[in-house]
Amino acid sequence: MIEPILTTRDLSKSFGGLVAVNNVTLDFAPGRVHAIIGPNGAGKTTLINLLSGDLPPSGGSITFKGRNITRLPAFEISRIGLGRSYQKTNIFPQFTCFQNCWLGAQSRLKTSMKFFRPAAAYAEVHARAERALDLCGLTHRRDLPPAQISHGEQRQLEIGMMLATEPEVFLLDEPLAGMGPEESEAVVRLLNDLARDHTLILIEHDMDAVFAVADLLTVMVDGRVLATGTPEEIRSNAEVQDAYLGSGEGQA
Amino acid sequence: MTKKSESSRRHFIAGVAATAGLAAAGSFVPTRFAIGVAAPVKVGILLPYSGTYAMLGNSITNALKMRIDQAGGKLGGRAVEYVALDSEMSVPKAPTNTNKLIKKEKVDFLVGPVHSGIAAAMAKIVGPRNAPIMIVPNAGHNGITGSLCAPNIFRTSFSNWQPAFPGGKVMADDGHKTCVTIAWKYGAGIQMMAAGKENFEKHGGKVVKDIQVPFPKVEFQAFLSEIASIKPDAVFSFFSGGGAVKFVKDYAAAGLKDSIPLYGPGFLTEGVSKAQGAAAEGIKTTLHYAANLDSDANRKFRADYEKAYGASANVFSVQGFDTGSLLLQAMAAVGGDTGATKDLISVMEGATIVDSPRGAWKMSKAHNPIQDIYLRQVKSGENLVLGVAAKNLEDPATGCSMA
Amino acid sequence: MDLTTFLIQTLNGVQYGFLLFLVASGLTLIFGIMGIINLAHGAFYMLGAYIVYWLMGYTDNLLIAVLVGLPIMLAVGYLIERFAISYLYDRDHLYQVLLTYGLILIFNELQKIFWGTDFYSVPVPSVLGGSVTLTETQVYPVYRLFISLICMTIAAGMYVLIGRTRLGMMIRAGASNREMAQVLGINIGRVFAIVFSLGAALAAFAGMVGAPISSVYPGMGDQILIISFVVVVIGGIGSIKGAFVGAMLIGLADTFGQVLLPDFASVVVYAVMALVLLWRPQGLFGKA
Amino acid sequence: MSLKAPVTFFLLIAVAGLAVFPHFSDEFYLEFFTHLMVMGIFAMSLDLLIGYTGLVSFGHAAFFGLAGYLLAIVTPQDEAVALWLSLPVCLGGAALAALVIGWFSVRTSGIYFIMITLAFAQMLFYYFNENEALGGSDGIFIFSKPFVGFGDWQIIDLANPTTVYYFVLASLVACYLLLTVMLRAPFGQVIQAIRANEHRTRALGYDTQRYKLVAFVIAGTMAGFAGYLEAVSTGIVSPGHLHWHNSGLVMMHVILGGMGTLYGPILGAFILGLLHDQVQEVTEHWHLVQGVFVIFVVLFLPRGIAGLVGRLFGRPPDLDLEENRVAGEDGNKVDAEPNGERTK
Repeated sequence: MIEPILTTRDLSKSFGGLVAVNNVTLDFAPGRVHAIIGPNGAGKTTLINLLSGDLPPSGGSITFKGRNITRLPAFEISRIGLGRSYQKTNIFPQFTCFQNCWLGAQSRLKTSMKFFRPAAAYAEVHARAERALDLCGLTHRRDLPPAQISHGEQRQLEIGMMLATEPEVFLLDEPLAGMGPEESEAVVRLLNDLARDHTLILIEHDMDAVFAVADLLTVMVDGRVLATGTPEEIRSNAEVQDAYLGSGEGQA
Repeated sequence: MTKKSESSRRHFIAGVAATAGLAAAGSFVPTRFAIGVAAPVKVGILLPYSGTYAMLGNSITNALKMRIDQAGGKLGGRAVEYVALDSEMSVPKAPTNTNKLIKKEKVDFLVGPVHSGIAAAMAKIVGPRNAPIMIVPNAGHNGITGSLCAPNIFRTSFSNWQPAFPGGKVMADDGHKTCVTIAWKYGAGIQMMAAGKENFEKHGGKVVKDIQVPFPKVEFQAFLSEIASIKPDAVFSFFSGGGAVKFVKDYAAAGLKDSIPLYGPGFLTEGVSKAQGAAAEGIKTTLHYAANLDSDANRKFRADYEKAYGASANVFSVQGFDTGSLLLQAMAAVGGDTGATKDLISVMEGATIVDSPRGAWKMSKAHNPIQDIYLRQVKSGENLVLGVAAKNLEDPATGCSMA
Repeated sequence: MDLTTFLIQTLNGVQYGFLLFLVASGLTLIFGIMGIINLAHGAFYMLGAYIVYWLMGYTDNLLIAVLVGLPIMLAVGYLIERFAISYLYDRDHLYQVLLTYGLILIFNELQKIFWGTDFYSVPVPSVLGGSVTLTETQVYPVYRLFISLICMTIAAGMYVLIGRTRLGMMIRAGASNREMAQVLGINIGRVFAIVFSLGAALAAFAGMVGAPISSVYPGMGDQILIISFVVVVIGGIGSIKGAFVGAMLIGLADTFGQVLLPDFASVVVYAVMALVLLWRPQGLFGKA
Repeated sequence: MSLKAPVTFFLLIAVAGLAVFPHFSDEFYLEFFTHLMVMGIFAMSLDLLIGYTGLVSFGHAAFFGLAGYLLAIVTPQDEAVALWLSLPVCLGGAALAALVIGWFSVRTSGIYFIMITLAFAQMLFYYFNENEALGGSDGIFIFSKPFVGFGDWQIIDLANPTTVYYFVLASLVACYLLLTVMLRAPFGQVIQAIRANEHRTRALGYDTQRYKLVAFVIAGTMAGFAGYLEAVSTGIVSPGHLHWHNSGLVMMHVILGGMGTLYGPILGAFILGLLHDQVQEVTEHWHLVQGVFVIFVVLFLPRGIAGLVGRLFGRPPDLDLEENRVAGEDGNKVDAEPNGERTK
């Protein structure tokens, strides 16, 4: 077994009386695509929010490359190499696609407390942003504001911004949500490309896509981990069949 | 309020147009008012016409105009044009407003203000220029005719020291040994309380506590309880406007009025005694004016004012009225030549206002009235005179180089 | 400070707190439910005082004056909401700040035009004109106690209105999720108009019943405005309970601050507010 | 995010106009325009917060007044103090105050941010209002203008109104350029991103609190600079300079002029100032006119006068919170929620 890059131990999050994530203990291996599936309300997005620092956990711990990052704020987590994309498109509406990626790319400067040299003069940022834009397939939309591109393209831009931050671990919250089949296909290709030298943690409802890209699957129900295993193991797991695949397949 | 001078508007627009490059520079003729004796005398007025102290501004302006109208509406034979600006009681706006009157409207006289911070700002601009002549119709800050005094700055009202100082003796004469002073923590409050205290202690009294209320707070309950627990023989107090109304009413409502008599400079009940109602009855104050002063000048003034503006005259209108008298005297003496600043100043310096509703007074070397301070008492909502608390009282003018 | 003085000052603080709550309750209602920063609240307070003064010229009865005055202010509030505020719900707060600042300027001028610049007073109703003896020198006016009673009634009334009635249910639905409320068939526009008129009327009501002790003068609204914002923010925006606790806190802090720290008297309340916000950035009872 | 050609052209004309203005102006308008340019700097500094970072500060006058008071404090009664000495002290003081106030304030957002900045400004206001040693509510004089020069050699004479005018004009241009450069630099990109979507900016790896704090300090320092210039040109500073009415006034300049543009606030200061100048002489009901004007602009020109200019040039303004939301049903509102709290 390879040393996991990201681990959670007894990770919990409750909102008032509602326990959204309940004692989740998971290991995420480097270089793998690890998908988290489960019915709506299973706590998948909350888990991602805990990993990305968007929400503080109520209990348990998160370790990234041996470092305890449980209480780190979101921006620190991003800076050490965990990037995330959002389920609901979360971009900068008044900037162009390129500028959106630019902001992601600029965040990798040691600091942006730079007041005089024009941002445009930072060649490495420029290159990173262009690369991200290219990777997510939006070069042809470079100078359009998000309002003028399709919904699927906005989803691609969402991923592009994350790419621009050049993370080691990608936290992807339903990257395919609301995409047409062609766009989906392109994004799945992109995910497969990324998977070659990155760690991907993925929430997705599109089961075909999940089985096409994931190395490992974790099934969550009611905030708990029901099972973790390879796609085959999960497919044949009776409990999963019962709790999820059997009843709630219609999600995708 | 103001009549806009056409020529200066044109001046401004021309300036802008030239700036925008729309008008050839050569087509612009710089305006220099050719003030012949026939041109009207410009009187610039900077007083509050909005907010809490608007009543003061209106009273002063009304009476000033009334006085000049009564004398035929002319100053030294020339018609008068008033340029009145709302000071908004704002010190930050004071430099611009003052500059506007002096440099844009090019007024010959500057009348104002009520607020002593604004007075200081005006004096700062007017003083070094030695022009125009500025007449302060209210603001009582000691410094205006003290450390800030200047040849071209006159005051027709009072210094904070004046109406407060005799109050100390009044309390001592009434047999009080201890007293608490209470006033807003700002220039006028502090200076008046200090003056009252000075004289009270000179006559054997003792100020046991000096309460300073944050300005312009009007919630007095905690202080009243404090006074009740100290139980002094008397309370010496200064508030004005809405604060005065509320303080006097709260003082009575707290049951203190009968056990601990209230004294103060007359502003405590001046112009607001009707609103204070029964709560003000019997309060003794000292001021340079009282409604029922027994003189023809006062009776006529009150009747005229009531007739013209449908309101009772008060000390502020008296100050405005006397400002008018001073202008009339000075302009008559120089035959309407507003350019004769030196002569105007020397006339004003030596001026005695004989027919003032407050009784005759004369200008001190520091340019502040030397005047009688009356002891008054509120009866049926009127400030009625009991006697003279100090005869021909002159401000010490501390720090004034002219005195 | 001996015990008697302490108790009396506590009474003063609590009583001042009640006065503050009376003004702040309408503010927090508008603030919390509609998300509108209403700087004109002080102007409504002032209008209430002037209207009562004006009506007292026709009837010597404060109760009648208040009963006639309130519908006027409800109407004023309704019209302002319909013709100005309702365009701002989707806008940033600063537009609301600015628009209601404009309203202050207009109302202050209208006050000057209609009622002049003089100081007026409204007599305390004779039934409530008495006083309670506290110490041998100090008595306490019954009318002030009466105001405290009114405040408690208002607090209870608002609690019931928001928590127990159908209108309250609609108001809460509208506050928490406007789209959802609309889907449920609640006419949000009308609910907001009602809330705003209620808030305006509450401010005016505070000015009306407060008039006998505050007296009536230009600029009176500006003085009360900022302090009521402090109360609302300390309590947590939109929380009636918070406004109540905040008002008490400020009433007491201000009273004791003046007595114990006279040199910093006016800074105390703002320091309290800053401390509370540091501890709980959303106020004492605000939702995070 | 960059200047468009027509605006640049317009600005050059305006600067040229201002540069030749003293030649045609009378004394009053010379000093009045000096004041308006100072207000322009003040408004621009607030716009850095409101229009670019999305921080609605309602206590900006605190820094304006504080710097003025500091100048009054360091200026002895009978001799001039060097500009090289007094300016850093005043700016440093304003910056320090902004650092402290900002450190507390940027933790809150929405209405709470508005109110906490107001609370701090009120504290400073009352401090000066009741400090009799500093003139209390009347304010305090600055007796001699700062000395600009070395030894006995005076470079420029700040006692001369025309000199002050040009000094302020140069300062205005310098502040404008400084902000323009800053907004194009990485720092400027980040604060504009914060205004657009703070949550996302944080998720991208920016410590948004720190950027907001730095923006607050820069804005506070620049407001202090404006206050310094005002104190130099008028020679007086009072608690009124720190009053919330002054904070409200400068906010009005920003919004009426058009936030999110640097020239908008300057335009706002000039238009409102000149309107006041003209209306004041026709009627005593200036406040009524002002109130109606404000409401009109809020209701009908939400992007201010600069927005109107932008519309005339047929282009949408660079930043817009209202209309450019992401299309589509999943469009994420980045604007403040009705209850004023942004997504944490």
